[in-house]
Amino acid sequence: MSEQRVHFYQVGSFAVGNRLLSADDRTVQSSPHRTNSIDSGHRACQGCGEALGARYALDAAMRATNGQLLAVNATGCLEVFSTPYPETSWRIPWLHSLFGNAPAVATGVAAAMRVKGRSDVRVVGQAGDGGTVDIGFGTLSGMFERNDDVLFICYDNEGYMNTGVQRSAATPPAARTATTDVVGAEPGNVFGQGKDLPRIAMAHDIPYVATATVADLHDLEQKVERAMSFRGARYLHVFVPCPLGWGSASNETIHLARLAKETGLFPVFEAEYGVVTNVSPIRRPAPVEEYLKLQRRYAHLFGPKGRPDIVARLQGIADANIARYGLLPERDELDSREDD
Amino acid sequence: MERPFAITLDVGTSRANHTGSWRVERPVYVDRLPPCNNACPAGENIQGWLYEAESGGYEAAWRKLVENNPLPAIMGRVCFHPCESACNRAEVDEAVGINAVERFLGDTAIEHGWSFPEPGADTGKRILVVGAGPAGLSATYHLRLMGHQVRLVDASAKLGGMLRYGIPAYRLPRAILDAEIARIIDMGVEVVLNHTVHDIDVERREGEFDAVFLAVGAQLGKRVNIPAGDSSKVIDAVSFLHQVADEDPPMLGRRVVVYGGGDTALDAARTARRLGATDAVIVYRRNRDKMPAHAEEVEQALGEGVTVRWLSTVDRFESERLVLEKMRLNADGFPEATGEYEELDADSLVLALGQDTDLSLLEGNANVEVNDGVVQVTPTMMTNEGGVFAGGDAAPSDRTATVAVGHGKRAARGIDAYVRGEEFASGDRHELATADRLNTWYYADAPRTERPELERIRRQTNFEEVIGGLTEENALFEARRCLSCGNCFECDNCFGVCPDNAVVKLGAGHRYEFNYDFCKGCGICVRECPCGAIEMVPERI
Amino acid sequence: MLRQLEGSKAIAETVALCRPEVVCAYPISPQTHIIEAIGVKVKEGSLAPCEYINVESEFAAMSVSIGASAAGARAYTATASQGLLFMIEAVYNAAGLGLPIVMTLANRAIGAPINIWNDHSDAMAVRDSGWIQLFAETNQEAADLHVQAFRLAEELSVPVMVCMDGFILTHAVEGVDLMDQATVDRFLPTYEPRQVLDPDDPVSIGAMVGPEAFEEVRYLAHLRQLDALDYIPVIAEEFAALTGRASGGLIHPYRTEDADTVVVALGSVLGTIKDAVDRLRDGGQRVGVLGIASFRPFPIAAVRDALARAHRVIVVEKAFSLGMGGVLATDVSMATLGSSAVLNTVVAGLGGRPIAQHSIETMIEQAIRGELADLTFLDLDEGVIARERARMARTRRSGPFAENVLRDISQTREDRS
Amino acid sequence: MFQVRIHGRGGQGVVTAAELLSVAAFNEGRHAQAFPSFGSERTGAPVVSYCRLDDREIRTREPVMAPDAVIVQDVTLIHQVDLFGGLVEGGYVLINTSRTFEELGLDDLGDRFQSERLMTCPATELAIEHVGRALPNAALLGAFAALTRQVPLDAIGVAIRDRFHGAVGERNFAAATAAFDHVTREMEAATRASTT
Repeated sequence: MSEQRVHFYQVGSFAVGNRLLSADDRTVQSSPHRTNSIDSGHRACQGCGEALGARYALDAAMRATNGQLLAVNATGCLEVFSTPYPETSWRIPWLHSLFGNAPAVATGVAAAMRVKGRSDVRVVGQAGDGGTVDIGFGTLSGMFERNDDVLFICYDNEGYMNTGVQRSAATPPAARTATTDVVGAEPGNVFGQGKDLPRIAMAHDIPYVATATVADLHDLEQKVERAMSFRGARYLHVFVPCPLGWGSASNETIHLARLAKETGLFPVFEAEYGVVTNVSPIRRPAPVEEYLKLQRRYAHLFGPKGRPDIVARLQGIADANIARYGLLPERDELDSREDD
Repeated sequence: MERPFAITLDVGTSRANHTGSWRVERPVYVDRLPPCNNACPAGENIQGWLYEAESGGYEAAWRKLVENNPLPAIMGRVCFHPCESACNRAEVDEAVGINAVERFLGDTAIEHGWSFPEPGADTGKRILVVGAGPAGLSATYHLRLMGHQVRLVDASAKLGGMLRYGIPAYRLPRAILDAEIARIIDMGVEVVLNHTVHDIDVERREGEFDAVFLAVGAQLGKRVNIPAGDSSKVIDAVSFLHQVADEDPPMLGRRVVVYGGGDTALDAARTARRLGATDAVIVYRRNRDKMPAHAEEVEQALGEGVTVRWLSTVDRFESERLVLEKMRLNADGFPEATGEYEELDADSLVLALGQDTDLSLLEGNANVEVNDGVVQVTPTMMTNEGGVFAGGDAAPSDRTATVAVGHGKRAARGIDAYVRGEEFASGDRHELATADRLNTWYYADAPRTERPELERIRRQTNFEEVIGGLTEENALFEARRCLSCGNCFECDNCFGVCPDNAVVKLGAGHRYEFNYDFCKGCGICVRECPCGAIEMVPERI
Repeated sequence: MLRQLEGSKAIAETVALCRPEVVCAYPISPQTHIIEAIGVKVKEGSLAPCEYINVESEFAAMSVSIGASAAGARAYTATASQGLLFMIEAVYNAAGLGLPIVMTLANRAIGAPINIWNDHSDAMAVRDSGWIQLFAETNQEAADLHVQAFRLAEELSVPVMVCMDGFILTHAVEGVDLMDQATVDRFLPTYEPRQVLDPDDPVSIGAMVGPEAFEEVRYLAHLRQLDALDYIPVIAEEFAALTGRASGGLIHPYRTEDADTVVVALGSVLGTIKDAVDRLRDGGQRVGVLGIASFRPFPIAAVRDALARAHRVIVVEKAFSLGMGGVLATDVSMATLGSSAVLNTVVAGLGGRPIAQHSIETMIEQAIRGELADLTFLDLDEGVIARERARMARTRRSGPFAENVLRDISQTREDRS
Repeated sequence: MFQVRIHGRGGQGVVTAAELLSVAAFNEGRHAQAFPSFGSERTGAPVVSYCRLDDREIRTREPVMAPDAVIVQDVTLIHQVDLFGGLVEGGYVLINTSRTFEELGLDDLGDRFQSERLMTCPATELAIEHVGRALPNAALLGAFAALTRQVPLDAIGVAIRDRFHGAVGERNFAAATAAFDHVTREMEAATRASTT
């Protein structure tokens, strides 16, 4: 939850802007002078959450670093749709090397800056969930373990979308992907697998780990800002819905991200040096169905041949998250927070 | 620096790639009609003036408000605010306290002495307004703004009509009433008081008026035939309240029964309490759910010690003894007599059974059509007689002050068109900004601010105003609870949520526009617009 | 200063003189002594400013180097064998991006069967990656090549791999004339990148290039390799003028002027071959040696000239392409195309198998007599091969032949003793 | 060219011995090449190192297959490893032991090689005495210098001191000197025995 205090105004800090706030308190995205780190003309799908998340995060990082930012990108949708020759959408210095090595490349860039005494120049590494939790995991863990001065951002859309929607270790149970089809007794991705990277990152005791979604811009930007206040390895896991891979309407991207958080399926929190320091409480609790039903990848769970048993298991996952992170605080506690 | 071919690219070059060609639907900014505006009988642009108030621009807000209604301090007290009933915010938490903000703006305007804009350039047209109640005052105001000359005549000694003679001072302090009326009169109005118009045609001809607006109100209390002893004190509520307003209250005794279930009945009962009645009992033939009076009025009355005999009719009134017949509701909800009777001690009986309009001044005119005791009018409030307009309680409608104010405005527009020899054309109404168009997630949680109420004990003994005003802080808070339904309030959401950076921010007050070169038509801006001010329309393919 | 020291140490000392700014490595035999020694220098502060990064894999090592180089830092790493294969994706990437990284490859065989000893299979595996591959004959040359490699890499914006035989060179203690800092500085200017990540001049590096331009990109990379063919001799000459040492260059001919038979080889085996050639010369044979110093780019014209007089060319190589034959020999055959020279391929020294001077001499004599097969495996134990093939023919579940061979050889030894 | 093969076990300083020998020769202005038997042997396993000494450039990279001298640091290897394989006619053998060739069961060596070039030296004992640790390599280098006269003892000393600084270097050199003296005495005794 944003620590920024907003004098009550219509949309508080939920919307992108707020005409009555001072410029300093507004989101970077509300400014016509934002960097537009990733600019128009990119070839992302309609309603792409990753394009959005990347602009949000990098523009915030650009503000936090006063424009002294270098970005390293893993292979994936973000890379492919942003830099097909002869056009690039990036407005910041940007380097793409490989799928699995973005964290290490970022380490190298950071090392170069350190050796050149450019402590003002900061480095961001970024990848999708495949490049982070799967193929890039080794280099990421190495980067964490050495506490290299890199903010690594994972744009998590829960699968290999660039290659045609295959399962990754971030694909949730029951979700349909091209490699976890909705056939057999346990349709979709199996339960009991997958990798919770934010928690793994925390286990490295790095200075800062946070999760965020494209549905709460103030929160996301504040986390980028916070991340940039640390030296050393930092990790930001941003939830970015994918209309193509999830079979959702292109206009539902942000709504889905919001529901993922409000159902408890995607806990939004911050941790410093391995300890959770802050969680974003659920504001309007919603059952998982509300989230699942908007996505074709879960269509097999509903309708006449639906699988309420599987939906219940997914609700169980959400409930476990709610319990683990305390996502549903006592109402009066929530109220006092709002009063701030 | 010589850069490697193809693998290294100059920044921002993708702007050459116009992804707008992918689009099959395009987002378009729209203004939708907010439900409050839609519900306001006076046609106020409520969302519009709340928007100004949100930023503390109270004068701008007031000016936007009085574009449609010149009596905000009054309406902020007496209006039964259908706007709030329609308010979409009720779906989030509670309706915005529009009425309270209106009163705040009205009071602030009086406090600061803000005046109306200069009247328009003189058109040379002369308009007669008959009746200085809310309809007449409203018409006068609008006509003056349009540059017409107005003669305002009224049979009473003071201006205000039912605002003064029908609404007790504890609901509408006289200083407020006088101040807002004075502001209208200060626009240059010829006022003629204590003047009863007996024949409208004569009056119009002799005064060489180009048009006439009849706003004579409904001043006649309805009477029913209730057998009553000679000594029994029976009075109609309209007369009762009028006499109180003239500071000549009738002697009703300690036990007062009011017969009827409308707001007037409540006004009468509450007034009686203030005049010293220990028992103020309302007799009403149906139950509370069916009572036409506004719930908050009922609540306040009960709070002041007024009691109600539900499902009862007055059968007869015999020397300090009222005989009531018990009623029951049939399957259709209509009351039926039961044949059971009970008695009630009473010193006087006040009849609040409705009002009629005195239309004797039209008797000489065959063209003006009168049905059910009210004048039939067109949408611009014109009767069948050219140049003769009617409104307020004299025309068919809900008989509220706000409706009357709205009639005054519409009549003024109609009159203006008439005297110019034109047809009045109202603009196209925007599509209604219904709740389903909104994305209420974005609005901060904020329960409404209640206005303070006068302590109960003081309400039973004097005519001090019962409902207080909002402090500035509260008014600001309340204004900011407005969802701005259907109208962009520049929250930057569309600008921020576009994955293709295809929204252009035009600067404060100028909203946004789409850059269709890059908009892929994903529709996120529409889905995430809090107030529903964007819609998708199919591209022509 | 001439010093008697281990090859790895000589490399570490020399690399340090080149003022690398980021050194990143993951340990693998036989490269370890190099990176250990550089690590000490960074830690003690004698190599500064320099960031030394211990990474979790070779893949990360090359990736860190990529990032550092793209950000404008002089980057160095070292690896061998499996490590090179583990980083191979990044190896190609570094070349594709034109990043002037210098890497020492302590040549070692590739498993399975796992084998830590020297051959050239690893270098051959990245032959087509776009890296310049220089082969050192001695530790002196290996050290010198590193200085030239940085110059070459940064001048052409292309990565350079200095290949030196694992253990045979890396672990050999011999005399090496180490350069001094001033001389290195005179030869190697400060790194001025051709492209760099810079907040003040942002670019996107590493675009996705489709069919419309990929071929051009590749061809341009090829041209850059051809440019290197021109440039390598230039800097070798400059280096020679500065140090008096003929390290580097494209090729190293030895007694080829009047040679009927020329043996072509890469790396440290050239010394042994030279001794053999001297012996044969003493016996009246007109034999010469051609060392290939630059394997990629392959100096086809220089090789053609050097072999113009030869009637017989014997390519001795420590790697081969399974199912085909010699790798270096294939390249050499392109240089001898059209000539009447007979070409023999001799595969030797795989997995650290010692290459004896005696075997070389015997092989050359056989070749001269026309008795050498087109593709010969030096000192191959034919008996083991025959027995294992027979066994495999007999038994369906014959097991992994690597282990069978080991069992067979130890059995044979016991039988003999 | 003079080629040396040193046998020992991992951890006994076999590789260092070859290196020191090469440095000693280098310090004398000679060409030298030292290298280990490249392997992944661990402490205790049999290991071999080599050293070539020459007055001209050493180009060959083949393992030493026909050594001019064999140094055995650990006699327990005698029946495990072919210690004397390839040793040239007239080659030297230096064994770290306080026993005799006969006691070691190596009497037949005298038949194959020149007996005055077969030498034992209690290098481990000397190391314990002078260095305080059972590391016989420095002592054996002293013995080697005395036996083969390929490098002077002083050059060995420079190499040792270059490698081991301060007291450690001095103690190692003391061990080397003691071994040198021991071998010199043994050789003089043998000479006296043969001439009488």
